[in-house]
Amino acid sequence: SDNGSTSEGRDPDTLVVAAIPSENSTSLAQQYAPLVKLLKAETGKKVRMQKATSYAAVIEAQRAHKADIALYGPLSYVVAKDSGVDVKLSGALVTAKGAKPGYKSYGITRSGSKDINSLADFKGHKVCFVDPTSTSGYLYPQAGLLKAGVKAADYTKVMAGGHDASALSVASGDCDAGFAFDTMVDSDLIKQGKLKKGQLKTVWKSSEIPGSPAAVSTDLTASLQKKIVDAFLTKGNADYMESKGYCSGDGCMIDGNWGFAAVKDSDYDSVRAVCDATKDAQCKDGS
Amino acid sequence: MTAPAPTATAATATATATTGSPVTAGEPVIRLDGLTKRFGTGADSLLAVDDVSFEVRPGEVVALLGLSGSGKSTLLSLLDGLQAPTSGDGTVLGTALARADRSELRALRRRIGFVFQQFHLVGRLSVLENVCTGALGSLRGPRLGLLSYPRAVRERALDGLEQVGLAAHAFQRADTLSGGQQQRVAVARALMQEPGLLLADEPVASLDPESSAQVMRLLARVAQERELTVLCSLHQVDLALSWAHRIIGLRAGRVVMDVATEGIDRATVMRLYEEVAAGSAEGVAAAVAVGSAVPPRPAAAPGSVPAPAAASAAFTKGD
Amino acid sequence: MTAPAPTATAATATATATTGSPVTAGEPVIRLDGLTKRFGTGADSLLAVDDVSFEVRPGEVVALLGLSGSGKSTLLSLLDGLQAPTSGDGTVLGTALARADRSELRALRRRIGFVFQQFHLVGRLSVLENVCTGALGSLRGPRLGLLSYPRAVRERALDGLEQVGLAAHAFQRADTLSGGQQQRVAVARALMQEPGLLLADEPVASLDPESSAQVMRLLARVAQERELTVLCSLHQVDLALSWAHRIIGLRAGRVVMDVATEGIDRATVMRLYEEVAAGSAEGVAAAVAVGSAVPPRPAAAPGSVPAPAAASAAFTKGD
Amino acid sequence: MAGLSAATALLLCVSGGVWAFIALRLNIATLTDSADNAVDFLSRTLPLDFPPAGELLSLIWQTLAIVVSATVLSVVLSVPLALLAARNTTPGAGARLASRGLIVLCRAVPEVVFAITAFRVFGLGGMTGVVALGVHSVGMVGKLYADAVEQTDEGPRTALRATGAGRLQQITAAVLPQALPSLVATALHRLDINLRASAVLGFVGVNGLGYALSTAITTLDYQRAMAIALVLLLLCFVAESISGAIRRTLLQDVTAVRRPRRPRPERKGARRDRRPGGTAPARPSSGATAATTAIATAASVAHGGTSVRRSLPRWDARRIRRTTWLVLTVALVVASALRSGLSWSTLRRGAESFFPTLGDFLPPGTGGIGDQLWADLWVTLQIALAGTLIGLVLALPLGTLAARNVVGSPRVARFFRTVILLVRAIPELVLAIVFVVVTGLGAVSGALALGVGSVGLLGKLVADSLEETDPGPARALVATGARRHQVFFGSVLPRAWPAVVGHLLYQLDVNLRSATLLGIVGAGGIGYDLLNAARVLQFPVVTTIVLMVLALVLLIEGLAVWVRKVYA
Ligand SMILES: Nc1ncnc2c1ncn2[C@@H]1O[C@H](COP(=O)(O)OP(=O)(O)OP(=O)(O)O)[C@@H](O)[C@H]1O
Ligand SMILES: Nc1ncnc2c1ncn2[C@@H]1O[C@H](COP(=O)(O)OP(=O)(O)OP(=O)(O)O)[C@@H](O)[C@H]1O
Ligand SMILES: [Mg+2]
Ligand SMILES: [Mg+2]
Ligand SMILES: O=P([O-])([O-])[O-]
Repeated sequence: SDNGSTSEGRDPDTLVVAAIPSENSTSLAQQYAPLVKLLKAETGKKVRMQKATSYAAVIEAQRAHKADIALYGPLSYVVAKDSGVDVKLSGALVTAKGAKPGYKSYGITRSGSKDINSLADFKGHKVCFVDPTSTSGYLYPQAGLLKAGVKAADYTKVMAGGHDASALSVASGDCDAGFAFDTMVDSDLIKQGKLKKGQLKTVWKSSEIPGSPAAVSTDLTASLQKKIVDAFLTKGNADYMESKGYCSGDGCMIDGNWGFAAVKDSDYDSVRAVCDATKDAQCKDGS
Repeated sequence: MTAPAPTATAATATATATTGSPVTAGEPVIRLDGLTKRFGTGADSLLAVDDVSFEVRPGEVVALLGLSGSGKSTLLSLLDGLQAPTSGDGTVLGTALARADRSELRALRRRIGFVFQQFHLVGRLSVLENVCTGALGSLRGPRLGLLSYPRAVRERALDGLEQVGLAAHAFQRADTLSGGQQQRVAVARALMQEPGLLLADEPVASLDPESSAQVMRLLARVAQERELTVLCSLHQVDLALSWAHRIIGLRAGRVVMDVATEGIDRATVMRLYEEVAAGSAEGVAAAVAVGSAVPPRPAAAPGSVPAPAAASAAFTKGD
Repeated sequence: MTAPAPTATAATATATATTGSPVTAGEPVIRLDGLTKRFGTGADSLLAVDDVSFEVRPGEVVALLGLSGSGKSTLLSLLDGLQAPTSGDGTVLGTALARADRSELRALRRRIGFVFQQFHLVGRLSVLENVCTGALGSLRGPRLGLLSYPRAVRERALDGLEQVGLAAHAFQRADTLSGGQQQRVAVARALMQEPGLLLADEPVASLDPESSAQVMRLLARVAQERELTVLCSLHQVDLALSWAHRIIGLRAGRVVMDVATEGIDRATVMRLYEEVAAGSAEGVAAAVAVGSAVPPRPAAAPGSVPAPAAASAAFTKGD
Repeated sequence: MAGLSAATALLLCVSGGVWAFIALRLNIATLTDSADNAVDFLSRTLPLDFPPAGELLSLIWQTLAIVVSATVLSVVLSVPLALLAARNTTPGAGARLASRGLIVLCRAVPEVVFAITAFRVFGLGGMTGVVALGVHSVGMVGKLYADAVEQTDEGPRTALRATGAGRLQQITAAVLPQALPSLVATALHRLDINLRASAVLGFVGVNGLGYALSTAITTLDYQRAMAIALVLLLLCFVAESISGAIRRTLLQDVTAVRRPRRPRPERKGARRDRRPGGTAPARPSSGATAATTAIATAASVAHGGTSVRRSLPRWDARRIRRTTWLVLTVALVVASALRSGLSWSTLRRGAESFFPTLGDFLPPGTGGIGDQLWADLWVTLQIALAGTLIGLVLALPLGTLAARNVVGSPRVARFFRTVILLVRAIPELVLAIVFVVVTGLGAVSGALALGVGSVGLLGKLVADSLEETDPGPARALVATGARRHQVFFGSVLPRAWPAVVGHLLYQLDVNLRSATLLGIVGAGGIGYDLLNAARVLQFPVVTTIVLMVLALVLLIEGLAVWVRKVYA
């Protein structure tokens, strides 16, 4: 993708789109095919979709100019941006038309546990997190706990490895309390039959976590950047793509979302603030 | 190193060994009926054992002679059920080779001692443990390490090693032994079984004359004491003549000679090795004729093993 | 199977072999000076070769005799630089064993044929390819597969196989051969090198008398034709007496006998194997005295190998 | 005939690799172009940043405890499975097929999936980690054990068969002692693989070295990552040198030739008098006394010089050393088992929830992406073939140079062993990122990462199997004056050939399964689908993917078994 560089910037024949599918999507079906068709039509370039699960790989690929557009989590964007990768936001995913991009982290415990009713009550208990790279499963909860006056030394920290594992561990009693993102608790596990409705109670909800952004490399030519941003913001949604015949019905959802909405870099300051509050390793700039 | 153990009495020039072991008149220990083993198929196939039929009575000590590649090793391994015959059958210690199932074969092998031409020691184990493995057939359960064998077994193994002059090497790794030492360990292992029949494949090939005689004396003594039947392939004609009751000669897988050692002369036996091209087929045939009737052993006609110090004179028979 | 190849002339009762191979007066081929090999350390250590010093002249055919475990194999492998001596030194074909570096040792080995007691064939390769590997030292580059050897080498290997009576088995896998057949392949492989010195470790142990004689005749003939020096460990005293110029006797790693075969009688040599306990030390000492001077071979006193068909009479020397 | 078709099959595999190499547009030019990106990336790993000593030590011990327990578990499960699976020890074709299948299944299911499953069975904790790592390890350990058992010399076993010993007796007395060095080496090798694989423990709530490593990488903290990698490397060195020491004592005499050392000055003492002057090549002809002395020596040596008759070896230095090692090992294993949280209650809980959990994975489903799965399987195969070809080209020479019996100079061999070990110690993810930085996200970086990664495993396996060949025939060729490479091709390689081919096919199978790595760097492939399906709790899809991979792995395994049989 790094052919065709000029003084104004790169103008590659093939656009490489790197995506880290989010964990709260429920479908495995072709999540990005309509988007690829859209980008192809709007930029006139070939488009290659590369799905990965490593934040690090995607960020380093962007840094080395081997990826032109990235779809990843809010934290990844912040880390990439703040560690000096030349990217700019071109939108963030929203679940429905007009919705505000974002999701929440839940603090949970078993319905039966009478003594845990707030984050402050997590003190002295075994607490399940997801993993240290998770925004909703670790970073925001850390900030929440600190705000509630609970220090790291006050509870036993357990990394459950996944949002499901964290929620299920709380349900089974392996942990007294824990964290997971909203839909995992509200619907995903219940649909799976792994949790009964009302088995867990939610004792804390985080502030809104900004939605998963799309970021475009700023070393591309200005006109190409503009084409891409326009495509995301005005046409990158289920309604438009269905009307163009790129897809139909649920197949038009992008990784479980309706489409993109505009966001500013400052929308992610909340993530930065949380990072500042927790001073956590994952917020470091990686160099 | 390894001077012969003091148990062997080399002082007497000709130590009598199988003397006075009468062949009992019971059921034959071995009875072969057209036993045949073919390797490979088609044009390239090779008849290693070809329509062999003979009987061996209890207590008989038989030497198996023949040119290199004449099928001695193959025949012995057929008798122990280690290879399946291509056709024909044989009965060994009452077990029909071709019909026996796995557990019958195992029970049979437990009663047969076998000394391999290539020794087949477990190189990484100590000499003593190698000898102990000979007792496995009579022990229950798997064994791992010398300590896992009952003390009695270890003691018996040590006795065996002493008899073959290797007590001093008991804890040496088997693969660091000299060729002849390994061969003697293999003999000691086979005797650990306290077998009723001993099949030995050139058990003294790698041994000097003294050690050979010592091993053969040992085998002869055990044969006599325990009414053991022995079938042993050999390359030393003189040893065979002095030690065995009977000689069976193989050629290209066929039995071409079957004679009592009593009264036969060396030259006759040597004809077994004569070149085919030399037109000596009749010679061999004549020899076969000599042996055509299995000789009922006269009680007083034992083989004797020449002691090493004896000069060529010792190669004449008698004691 | 494997009737001896027609090249061998067994019809003559006593095929002359080393006849008329005078020992040249040049530099000794082997000169050992206190060569010693100790295995292990501390109390359990074992002196396998103990302060051995002797010389072998070009063209000499020497038999190495000794009890099992007396250090014959170890001595031979020291001479080929396959093991490093613990102390002492030796010069073989002009190369000082203890000082030679890797490439010098390799150059030395290229000129020495070695027949291993355990044959050491590459079991998965064909017989012919095993023989061909003997020529590797004189070829450049690696070889993989029979076809990678020059045609001339393959032809020569086939000739070698014919000489040991195994031409018919050329394409059989080496590990399916009988014991004696494998041993003969090992001999053929060593001769492929066209060596100046042949070290053979019991090269006929697994062979019947006919095949033994055939192999020894072959070695003797090659020795004579190519002015080859031969040092060969043996267990057959008669063969040694009839075939070698000189006998070196080992006991517990020490040279205790060094005699010319000319004029020595069997009984004297047999004392080498006598039990220590029997108080016969003087006998051996006497034998040692006999051999104290390295015998310059009289041109007319060759050893001869008895042909198989000959009866014991053949064991007398002469032709 | 069979030989010809086996050769054809192997040739097809290699051409497959070449084709995949071309199809993925792997070319050296693009590599060198972006090499400075890699250099730049690697420079960001400096200076190394180690965790505080106390934390580090507790990380090491925690990880070690679980990893040791897991490896022991895999050995305990693998020995019987391998004996059932090996051609020469199996009781029957049915048992052989079943145990081979089981071993392959353990291999086909990635640790992550075992972790996710074991979590549902045992809950969070060390025990789950032990089971996940241990059971997955059976896939490799069981296979290599079966190979090692097949590699043993049949002679000694036949000899025991001839004594009427039962099958199990033959195996313990003749087969296992022969295979022992290989069994120990494989276990230690797996131990260091598991050390690095312990990242998966993060999924079961256990913080360990592996997890700290993967966390460091995902947070772009390469300084910390490389520091931890270095710690892992040191642990691997320890494991490797222990395994090397064991191999040396157990294998003894592997080297064809010991280089003659300059003779040390003699200390003859008592015997000096026998050699007056010490110059003349004095034959012991100096008189009867000399001969008598010699013979007396013979006598005393022959009879051991001692009067005590013992049926067990003396407690000499060697035996004491061996016993000490044994006791220490047992102590470590017991301590590890305790530390890793082995308990009856977890076991009971496991027994109860095993089948319900299994139910989650059944029946297999496609989650509506059946077509995509097939396409991805194809991509995976392509990448695996290309990666294995790269591995072959790199690992064969490196592995050969690392075998002590091939190169002769122990120093050279040790150097190449170290190179192989270093490659093995580089975190796979770091390797992958390096190639992402060089070639971009996608199949190419995946194949390259796999190829270079292969050196660590394949190189070691090749070196080990070369070292394990019977030294006899090699000695015979050395004795002809053949050069080292001639000895190698003339004797060592023909003997080790079946094992080497087996290892090569095994590497293909490893690479196929390393597809999870490929998913991580965006190469696509079935591994990504597997991880993703597990992430979004679509377990029936996980089952389908595992079955697809299993089929492919079985195919390769079948090929390997057949080739080994043909070349046996
Ligand atoms: N690697 C080794 N480690 C320890 N001892 C050894 C080793 N190799 C040989 N020995 C011992 O050295 C002694 C001499 O062995 P060697 O093989 O040289 O005997 P040999 O004369 O060839 O005997 P044979 O006629 O039985 O072949 C034997 O006692 C043997 O056990
Ligand atoms: N597995 C096999 N496959 C093919 N041929 C074989 C096999 N085993 C043995 N043979 C052949 O069968 C013939 C007989 O071999 P056997 O080992 O029985 O001979 P032998 O009489 O013991 O010879 P030796 O005295 O040399 O040990 C030989 O020609 C040998 O090459
Ligand atoms: Mg044989
Ligand atoms: Mg020897
Ligand atoms: O998707 P998360 O980063 O919130 O786990």
